[in-house]
Amino acid sequence: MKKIGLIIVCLSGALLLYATQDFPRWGDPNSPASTHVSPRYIQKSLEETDVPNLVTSILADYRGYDTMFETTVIFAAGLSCFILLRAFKKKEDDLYYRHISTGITLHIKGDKTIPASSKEFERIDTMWTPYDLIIKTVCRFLVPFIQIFALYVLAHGHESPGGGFQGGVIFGASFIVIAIAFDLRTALIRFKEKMDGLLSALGVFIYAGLGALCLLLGGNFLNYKELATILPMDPVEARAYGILGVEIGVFIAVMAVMLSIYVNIVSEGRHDEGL
Amino acid sequence: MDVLIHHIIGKYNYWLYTILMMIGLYAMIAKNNLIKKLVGMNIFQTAIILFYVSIACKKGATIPIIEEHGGSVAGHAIRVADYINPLPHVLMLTAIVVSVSTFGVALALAVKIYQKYKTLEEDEILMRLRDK
Amino acid sequence: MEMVNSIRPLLAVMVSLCAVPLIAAARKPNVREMWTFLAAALKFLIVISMLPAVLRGSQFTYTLVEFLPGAAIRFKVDALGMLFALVASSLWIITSVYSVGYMRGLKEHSQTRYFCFFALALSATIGVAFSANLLTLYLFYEMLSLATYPLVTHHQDREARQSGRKYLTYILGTSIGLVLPAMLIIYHLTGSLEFSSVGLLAGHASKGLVALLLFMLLFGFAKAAIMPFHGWLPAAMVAPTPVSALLHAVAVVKVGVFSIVRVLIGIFGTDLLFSYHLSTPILIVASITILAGSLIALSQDNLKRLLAFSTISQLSYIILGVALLSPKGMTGGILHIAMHAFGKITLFFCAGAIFVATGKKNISEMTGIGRRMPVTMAAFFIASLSIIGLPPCGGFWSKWYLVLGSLEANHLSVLFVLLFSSFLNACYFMPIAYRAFFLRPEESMFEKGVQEGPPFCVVPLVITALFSIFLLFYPQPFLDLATMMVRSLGGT
Amino acid sequence: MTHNFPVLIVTVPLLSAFIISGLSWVKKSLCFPVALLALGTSVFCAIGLLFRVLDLGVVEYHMGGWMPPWGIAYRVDLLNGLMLVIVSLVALTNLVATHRTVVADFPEKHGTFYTLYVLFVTGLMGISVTGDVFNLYVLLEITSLTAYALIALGQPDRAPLASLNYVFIGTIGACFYLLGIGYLYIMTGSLNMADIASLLPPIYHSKAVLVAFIFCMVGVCTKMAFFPLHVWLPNAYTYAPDAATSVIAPLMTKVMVYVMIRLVFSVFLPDFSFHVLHISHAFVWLACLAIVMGSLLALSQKNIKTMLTYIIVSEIGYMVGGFWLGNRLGMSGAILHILNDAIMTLCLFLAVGNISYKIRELDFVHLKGLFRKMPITMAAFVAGGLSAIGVPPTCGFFSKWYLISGAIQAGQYGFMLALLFSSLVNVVLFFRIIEIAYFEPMEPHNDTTGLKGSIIEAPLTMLVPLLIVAVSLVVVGIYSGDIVTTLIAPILPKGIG
Repeated sequence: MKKIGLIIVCLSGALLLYATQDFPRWGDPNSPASTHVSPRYIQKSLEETDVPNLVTSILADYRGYDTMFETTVIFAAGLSCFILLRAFKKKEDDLYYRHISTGITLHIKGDKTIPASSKEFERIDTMWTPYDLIIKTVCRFLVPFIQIFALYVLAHGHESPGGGFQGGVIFGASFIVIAIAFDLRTALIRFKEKMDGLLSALGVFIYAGLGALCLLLGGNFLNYKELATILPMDPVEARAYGILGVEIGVFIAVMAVMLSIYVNIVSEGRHDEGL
Repeated sequence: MDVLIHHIIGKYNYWLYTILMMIGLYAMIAKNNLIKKLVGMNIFQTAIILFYVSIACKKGATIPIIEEHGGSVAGHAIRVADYINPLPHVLMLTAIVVSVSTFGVALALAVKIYQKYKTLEEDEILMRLRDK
Repeated sequence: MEMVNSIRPLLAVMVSLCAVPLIAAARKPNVREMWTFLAAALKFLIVISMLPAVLRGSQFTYTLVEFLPGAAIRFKVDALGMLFALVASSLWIITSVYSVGYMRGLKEHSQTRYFCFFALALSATIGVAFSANLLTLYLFYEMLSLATYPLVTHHQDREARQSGRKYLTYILGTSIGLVLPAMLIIYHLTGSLEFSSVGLLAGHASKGLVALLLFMLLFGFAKAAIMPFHGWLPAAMVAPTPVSALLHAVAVVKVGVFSIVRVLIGIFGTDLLFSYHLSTPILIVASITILAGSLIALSQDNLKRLLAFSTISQLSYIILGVALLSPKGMTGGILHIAMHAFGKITLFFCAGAIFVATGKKNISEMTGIGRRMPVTMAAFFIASLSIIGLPPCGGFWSKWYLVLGSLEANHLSVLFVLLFSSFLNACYFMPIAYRAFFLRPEESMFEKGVQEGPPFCVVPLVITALFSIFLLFYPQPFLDLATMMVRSLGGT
Repeated sequence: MTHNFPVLIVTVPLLSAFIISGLSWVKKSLCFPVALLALGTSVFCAIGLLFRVLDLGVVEYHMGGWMPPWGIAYRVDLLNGLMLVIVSLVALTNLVATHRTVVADFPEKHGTFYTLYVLFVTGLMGISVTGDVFNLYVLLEITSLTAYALIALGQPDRAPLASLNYVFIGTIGACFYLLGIGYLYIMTGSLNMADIASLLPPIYHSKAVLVAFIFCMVGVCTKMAFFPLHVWLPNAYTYAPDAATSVIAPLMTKVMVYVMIRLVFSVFLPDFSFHVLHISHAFVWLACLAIVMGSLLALSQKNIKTMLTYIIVSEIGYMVGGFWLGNRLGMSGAILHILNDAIMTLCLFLAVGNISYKIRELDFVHLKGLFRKMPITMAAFVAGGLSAIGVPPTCGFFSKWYLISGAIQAGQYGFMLALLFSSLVNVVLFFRIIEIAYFEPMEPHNDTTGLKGSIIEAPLTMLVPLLIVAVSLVVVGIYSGDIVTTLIAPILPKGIG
């Protein structure tokens, strides 16, 4: 296998390099890629969509249809992880509890539990990690800032690098931070699985729904210009707001899916303990 | 020789990405551990992303965010040469997302396999299957 | 020649096809058989309604779908097709009667399935008879192969499985491996697949290619059981006797031979075969099959296997006749389709009736059976005479024309083959009759007293035997059709 | 409304996928009706679109109102229209036919299953309709990703491993395709198919275009499991759940064949593919190899589903080889075979699905006496088998007819022999199963109580779609002449002889 692999790899590498002979030099401003389609984006985008960040305007408007499916890919990945791993049966292993005031660990065998509402005991993972006040406190402080920053990245996607994907990832990460610093259950109390599932669908639905709304308003699919008929603004501005709308959809979807993938993979689908 | 050096230096981005791609592809084909294969897959995909992003580059141009905002754009035309090509970036945003998603699903599959066989070495799994 | 566009050929094909669901859905055996008879009668009526017009020289055509120019599902009723359809549809009625007697007599299982596929097979047979081009012919040919598979393997035991496997290997293997490519090559060369009276290939192919195609088609239609593709036929004898009768007399082998005749006349054309001297190899192959089949038949003890080898040899008569390329020879060959059918079906009916009544399959066990089943054995004797080609039976006519044809074409070796084979036929049939009737009573293996098979079995075989005799005196419909066909070719 | 058909075909199922996903948390019983409604709408739109294309010629649709090459555009011709009809109809039929299986197999997750199912179909339809090479890549990934998940849900022992294998090879394929279009992008600066096609002719002899072509083709061939890149397919399809196999197997590979045809017709143009490059012979020979090897490998299988997967491998050879014969007959045959093979594979896999729903085991030894137990299912299975063999008047015969005619016209007798060989092997394959199901267990004949082992036929919701598919095998076969003249012949470019 190794030899075959080497041959295949060398062959494809050689082919790829062979073709570069006909390529323009690196960074050549006169290459076809820089002169055929892209100039229009650079010159007209601001005028047509009122968005100075060209990547955002192309992503969400000119090639918004791609991006819709891209979001769908993420959504599909989240669902795939869910359907593959999620096990609704409770784990039948032993449970570990810690007495909060003394720090003594209890190991309970069989299917007995201490109610989750108990103030004296808290459940800990089987792979026991020491209780660390500093990490938890710092995390508590950090999470709001992470989330604010995520919203900023989302909202400022028109003007600077950023947008729904980036913001969504950061926002999702804030929950993952909680899951790591505390434990998975804490994160899941704050962000229920059902809500997660609904939000991920909702996010992509916002995107595609906005496109379909344009369709209903009489334009082509995803033609945000049509939004001007129901919003008090001119068509160019409507495009900018349309882009913002789909970015919000992407944001929600990415955030929810990030968390869903994380939770399902680390807990092997049981949603009780893991990393 | 001169031509070759010229070829390599003038287009070194392609050489770099090709080497990266070969590493990734080799890992995918030849490695025995499933996670290593996955890492190889990621390297492979990253190499392609690098390739695309390098297409976008223009000498002397800046990131594709129009600077003079608010003013009447019609007055002074935006010079194309000032901004790099935004399209490959957009495409690669998609490709990144795709690669992350694939990676996620593949990891989930790896977890499933690990649950079943308690190993991620391909030859061991195949051996166990053959024993059955 | 008058062409009439009529749906009747399609109807003739569809009648039994439509009967299949009715037969399958029928709950009571009597209702089921009523549908069979109804379909058989209707089919026969439709066929015969076209006979007068065909005899007047007109042709019925009907195009179902045209899926490429020159490659349509199209029906055409001409003299040759009419002759075959007449034989098949009339014998279906009789075989149905016989089937009822046989199947009920032996309390066979899955009779509904049996009757369904029987009807399906008949549909395919009529389809072959009426097909206007090679594509349609191929379509129904394959349909027939598949429809007869459950019939051949009716008993569903190990032996049936082996035979079924052999049957399919030979039949489907050759049709897919040889006929299909040959057909496509022909289509590529000529842009058409329609049978014409002058042949399709003339002027389109070199001698080598024509010879190649000829052999692909000659052996490809393995239902004709030309050696070396005859192995399936004796194996298929595991089937219930009515099926064997159907296979031999009505449907399968006749379809094979009919297809070859059609192809020789309609695709290659007599002129082309003549000018390329391609008839000689066909004659050689056919002669070998005739003699070898007869010789093997001599050594058989199982009555049905003997009949099978006899069929193998008799089928090649037909091909031999057509390959003589002389008008008389061709007439004889085509006529033999009908004559052999009536003779052979009687023989099988007799074999089946013996099996139903006594459970015997081997000739050596049949000593003295003539006293026990006089009617059956008398019919057997008459049919044997017909196969050998002696008066007072219809078989005489076809042999007569074949002999005339061989003289006409100056093939004395063929004449020798014909005569020698007739001698051999007599050698394997006459001892049976002798054993049945003329041995002393004390040697008889049976108790005294007449005990025929069930009337459903005996009546049909009497009818077919009488028909064999009748055909000597009144061969007109078949003979007229055969001569018409030959005349339409223009003659060489 | 009618001018929005191209986009509705894709977006209606897409939107409903999200609704189904939401419903799976709220009210599970509504998931199936919504999926049914969505795919039904798709079928309606697809048929409407096909008629529209027949009336008006090529239909264009610009996403977001942006003109190509700046925006993403759909350019629907008859080939797209045909593919859309095939995909949507097969998906809808299978959805109905496998409903019971799905609910039985995934009691808690069938909502999610349907979401993935609908997304998978959305992806396929998107691929079939798009006119943008990068959009095609994204949709390809949606399709693959959902297919990975659907396949991995099967037999718990083997399916995840098979699926992971598919992930690796599929990703390599998709990445190769991505590299190929990257090279095209460097040379032309465009991603729109029609635009690339108009820019390519002056640079036909460039090495980069050649390599782009090679990489696109290798990528697509990997995804369609063209021999010797088929290694992922048999395991993946065998161990997948029945409800998933019977939609993935008929559609996935066929849509990839379509992509190959589309790339040659609309991106690289036939002129380049057949005249500038001299690789059509190589493709045909590879296809012969694929057919022969697929058939031989199928012979050595003991599981009915695995056997069918190898038959798919050889059928891929039919289509690829037929297409690269480079004449009208061969290409018509290849495109017709996309349709026929989709129906045929659907029929076979639905029948197998019914069998496994009742019998649970699919090894040959477990099929004994099946004609008695499940007569209707087996009848449909036989019909599918006959079509695979190529017995008239089933549709398999007619595509074989075109393919062999094309081979004769092109003088590629090797391909003709490979096709005949595969037909003969299929005879053996199917009649082997029929023999087991028909003859065994051996019973003494003359057994009047022949109804031993009462009938345990699958429920009606599974049988009726199966029967419809089986009947359509014959109907499509009979009308294949009309299909070729009205739908397929106009697709083929003028220059093809």
